[in-house]
Amino acid sequence: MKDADFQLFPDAASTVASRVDALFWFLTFLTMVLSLLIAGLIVYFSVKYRRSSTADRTPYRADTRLELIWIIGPLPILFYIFFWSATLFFELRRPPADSMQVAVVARQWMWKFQHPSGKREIDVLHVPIHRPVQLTMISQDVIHSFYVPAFRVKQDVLPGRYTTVWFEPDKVGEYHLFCAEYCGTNHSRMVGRIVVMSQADYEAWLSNDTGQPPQVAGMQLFEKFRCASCHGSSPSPRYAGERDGVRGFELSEPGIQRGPPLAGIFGRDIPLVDGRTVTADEAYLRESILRPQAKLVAGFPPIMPSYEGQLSEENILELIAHIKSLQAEGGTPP
Amino acid sequence: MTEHSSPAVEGTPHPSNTRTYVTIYLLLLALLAATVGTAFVHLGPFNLAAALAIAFIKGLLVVLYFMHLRDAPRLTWLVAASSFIWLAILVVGILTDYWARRVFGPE
Amino acid sequence: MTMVVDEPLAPITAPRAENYLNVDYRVRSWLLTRDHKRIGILYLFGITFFFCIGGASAVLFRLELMTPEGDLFQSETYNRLFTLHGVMMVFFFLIPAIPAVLGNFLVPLMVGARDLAFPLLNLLSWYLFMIAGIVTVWVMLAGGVDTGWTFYTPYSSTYANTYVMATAVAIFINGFSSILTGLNIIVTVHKLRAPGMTWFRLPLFIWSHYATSLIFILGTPVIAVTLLLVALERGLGVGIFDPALGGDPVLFQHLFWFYSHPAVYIMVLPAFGVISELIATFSRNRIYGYRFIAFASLAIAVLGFLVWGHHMFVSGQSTYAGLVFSILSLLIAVPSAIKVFNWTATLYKGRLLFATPLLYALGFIGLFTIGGLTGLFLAATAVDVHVHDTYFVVAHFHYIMVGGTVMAYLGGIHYWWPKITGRMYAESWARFSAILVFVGFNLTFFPQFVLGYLGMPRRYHVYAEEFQMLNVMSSAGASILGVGYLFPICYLIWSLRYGAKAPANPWGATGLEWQTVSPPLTENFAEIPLVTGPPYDHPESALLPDDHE
Amino acid sequence: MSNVGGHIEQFDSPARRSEAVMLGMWVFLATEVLFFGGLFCVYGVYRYEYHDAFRLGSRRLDLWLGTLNTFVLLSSSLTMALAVQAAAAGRSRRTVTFLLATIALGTLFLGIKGAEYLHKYHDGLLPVAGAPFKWEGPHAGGVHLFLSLYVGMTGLHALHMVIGIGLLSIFAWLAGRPRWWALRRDSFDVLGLYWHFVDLVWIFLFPLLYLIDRTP
Repeated sequence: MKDADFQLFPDAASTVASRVDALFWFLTFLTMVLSLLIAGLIVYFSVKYRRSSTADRTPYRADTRLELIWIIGPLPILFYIFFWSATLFFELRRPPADSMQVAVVARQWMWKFQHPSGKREIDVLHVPIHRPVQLTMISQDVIHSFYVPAFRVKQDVLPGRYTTVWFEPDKVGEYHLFCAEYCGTNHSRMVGRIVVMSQADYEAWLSNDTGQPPQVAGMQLFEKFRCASCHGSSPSPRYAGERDGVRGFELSEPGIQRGPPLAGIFGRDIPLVDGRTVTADEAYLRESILRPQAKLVAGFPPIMPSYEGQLSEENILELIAHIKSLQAEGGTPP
Repeated sequence: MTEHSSPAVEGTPHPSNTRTYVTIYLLLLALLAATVGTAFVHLGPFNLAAALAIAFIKGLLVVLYFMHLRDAPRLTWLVAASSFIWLAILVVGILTDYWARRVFGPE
Repeated sequence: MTMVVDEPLAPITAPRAENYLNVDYRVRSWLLTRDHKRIGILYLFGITFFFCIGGASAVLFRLELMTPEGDLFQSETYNRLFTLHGVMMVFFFLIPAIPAVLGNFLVPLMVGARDLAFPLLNLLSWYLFMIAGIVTVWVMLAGGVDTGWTFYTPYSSTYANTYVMATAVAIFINGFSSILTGLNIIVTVHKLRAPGMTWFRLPLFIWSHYATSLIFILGTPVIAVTLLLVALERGLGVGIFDPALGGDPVLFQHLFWFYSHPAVYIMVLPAFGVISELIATFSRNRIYGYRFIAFASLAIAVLGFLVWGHHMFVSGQSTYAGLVFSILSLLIAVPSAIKVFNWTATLYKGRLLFATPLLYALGFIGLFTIGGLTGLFLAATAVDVHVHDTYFVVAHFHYIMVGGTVMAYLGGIHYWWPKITGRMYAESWARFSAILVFVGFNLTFFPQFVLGYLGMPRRYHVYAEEFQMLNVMSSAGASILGVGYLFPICYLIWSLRYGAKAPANPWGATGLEWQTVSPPLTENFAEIPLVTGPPYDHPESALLPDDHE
Repeated sequence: MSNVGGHIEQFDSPARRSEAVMLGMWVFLATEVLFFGGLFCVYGVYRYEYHDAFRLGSRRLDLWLGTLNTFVLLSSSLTMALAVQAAAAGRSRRTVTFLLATIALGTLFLGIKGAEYLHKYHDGLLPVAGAPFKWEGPHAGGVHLFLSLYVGMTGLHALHMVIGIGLLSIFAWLAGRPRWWALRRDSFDVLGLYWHFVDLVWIFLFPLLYLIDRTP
């Protein structure tokens, strides 16, 4: 966000920006060509066939071949645009596996970020250059939309459900962050900055870190709510396959294991009571904390109370960070 | 209130006589019993299919006989059919999003 | 339904008064009229009034946007202004304008009928429209609504503390006004065509209004029930879209856009009908590809219902559903392309007379081409991620709505003014204002394309400094456009008193409405005409009729 | 509406007028199909998302009151059809008796529906503002949504019933007057279409709301 000098085209500061611009310029070129063609024909016909002119007007019949040309003609161009855009859209929607995880909580008229190191920021996000960053976002009230024009990325932030967006900055600098979905009185003031720094500067900036990593805060919450009393701490659960029609886990210490063991559960396929399996991603973990009976794990009694109202969105994100970290000590990562 | 009869209004054909209406009515009651009955039998996903099928048959009976679609011009058939087709576009169009979210995950 | 009580089918005995305007001057005769022509004029007053309110709010916030800081209004006021602009323009001008004013007046005349199928329902439609409009104006005066014309939940249902419910009820009532207009047009075109008027002899104005009426009938109820659910959630606490209960705000968007995208085709299809008439008349040529344009209207009406998901590429809709909507949205460009190419082909070997209606029509074709093609940017998912909810989208739909529908509406008003009022308008003033509108429009909205790609979001009261220059250009253009719209109101009213008497067919046009006197008799035709030849049968047309006509 | 502005008869025969009136009514019913369709679509999405909650919520509805109501409404459809037939045959007294029977059955339906709402209110399962919503079991959010949909859909249907009963009463009163009787009999067909449509909506509402899963 340089000083307010006048520009006609946004800076491109992420790996995907230049490719989106390429598709944009192709469409602009297509629009210009067709508009000039139509406008040119109109001007030419207007001059040539004005009422007072004596141009040649021998009668002629409509030629259906011409009609077929402008019905069938556009189709290949449209499909070409579709496939070009679809491949780009897939890339925009698939975050790389090794991307830096940042948690985002949006609420009426501010953005709250939390780095993997636990450092919290409001309305400003510092990120290192040439490192993919994945944002897991949720809203505490209405729909907002995380929009960084310079990175050509945008994703609505919904209440009640995680949405993700990713980008990999490739130019150092400060870039606008806007809220793009109308969210009330100060919608236009819910803006911020994304500061892209070199790797060294980013480490230096992080070093005077005051916050504690989310998994540590998560572990404190895990103990405060005595989750271990049901979920136990048995490390590596092995998937026991079918047994008397119910698929479940082999339990290392029978008896205390009233809830499914959480070590190594993140990203694994969980068999449910009604026979479906679901992957234990952030959305499933969040839903199971707030509405435990929604998707019951096979082989375990539905006795978990709901923690709705007792945990803020930040707490839930910390608990999930803790559950993800469990798998690091316990079993092999998925 | 004196009973005054005058010639039937031509242009609104009414071939169905009372006996047809009563038989359709009894058929509808039978289907009502059927739909309530199938609700007690555990058929898994087919419960919904059965309930909708029976309801569709009952609906068809009401529309064809009670609403005289049977002897109405083809244009009326088109109007009735297109309303249900658009309802299907709405329901199927929206459910594809929810189905795709479940099958292909959050991305 | 309304129970119709009227006297037996009395033969016409008394000698008819001269025309539908001077047959009766009492206010009662206007407020209780069943004459489709008078109802069209009643709608003209309502439409113009609501357009002025929408336009005034636009001028106000264009003034505000001259500066990056929000220094003219507070944010609350700014949000109410752009919501008022959206609601007034979409629901009380663009959707009813051409179908209710020109459509009501001309559909019976063009098909050769004495009146629409259900005159009483037509009057009820006008009353519902006025009640809904006045409730919305009362809401504006009482405190306004600040949710945007899209009413996205959970802001509209839970967090907004403005008059959302009253506005939702007003739009609900207005929905019935649209339904009644659509119902009237469909039944009239099916059941009241003159003898010999087959479907392929109908003017393309009728085809486009028939397609529009299909959307009225099949789309409007869905937004009625959606807004009813929002009103239920606000009023009775019956939580349907409430995220706390597990309700999905994206489901509201699905239901909203299922109607609201076909609604944009409700706004532009009647404009296509007007343009087909203008191009044919002022080039003294048959329409090139009459059947292709007719079926293109129906194709747009049907395909229009399959593409709504392109409004939700980044709103949490799944990627694969997004791609399905993307390809369908790209394909809907084909019927529009057919129309534009056929109109341009109609000019070939024509005898072009550059009266005001043709200026508006040619302006329409150029601007609609740009508007339509920028739609491809929004249908292409990758680019839409960047430009969604920015000024690029604002520019896109204003190119089609203002550059297209308003231009066609003005062209149509000028073209049929002699038939409606029996007076000719001042040609020189009209041409000047048409050019002024064209220039003002482009200066207002072309900078917004650039602003959009730069990343300025929609509905922003305060914006970053580097966007100021383009916003000032846009505001300057808006002032020219505003002035350009004032001219027609002046010289058209002036023509009512001082305009030259209009003959039955001032433009030498084909079509049944030009075969009766101007202004027409109350019963339209002395006796119902018999249609023999093909449509747009200009004797000096270089394009010969199709062989199977 | 007196003869203002010189009303012109635009149809060339009463038969053509009746055809137009019937086409107009069917087009109006298409809008009603999509009006209720919006609600059925919300039902479909939420049933797909919260299947267990819908199953639990559906079991708390009074099955036998619902079945009785469906029987009542089907019977009212029969009496309506016979009323329309009688009107077409020009027998005014028979028309009035069947219209009154339809009104009676319709009012009975609304009475049963009112009883159901009251019963739900006492159980604390009526999710309208002010009414306490008590649900201890699992899937509280989903059940709340189901019952909101139940109130929304049956409430809208009941509103259409009230409008229908109002129209039936007007027609029953008019059918008794000879002057009007000679004139407009296609209005009966229109009324019949409306009533049968309201019955058609209930035919789909009943299984979808009440019969999701009644296995013991």
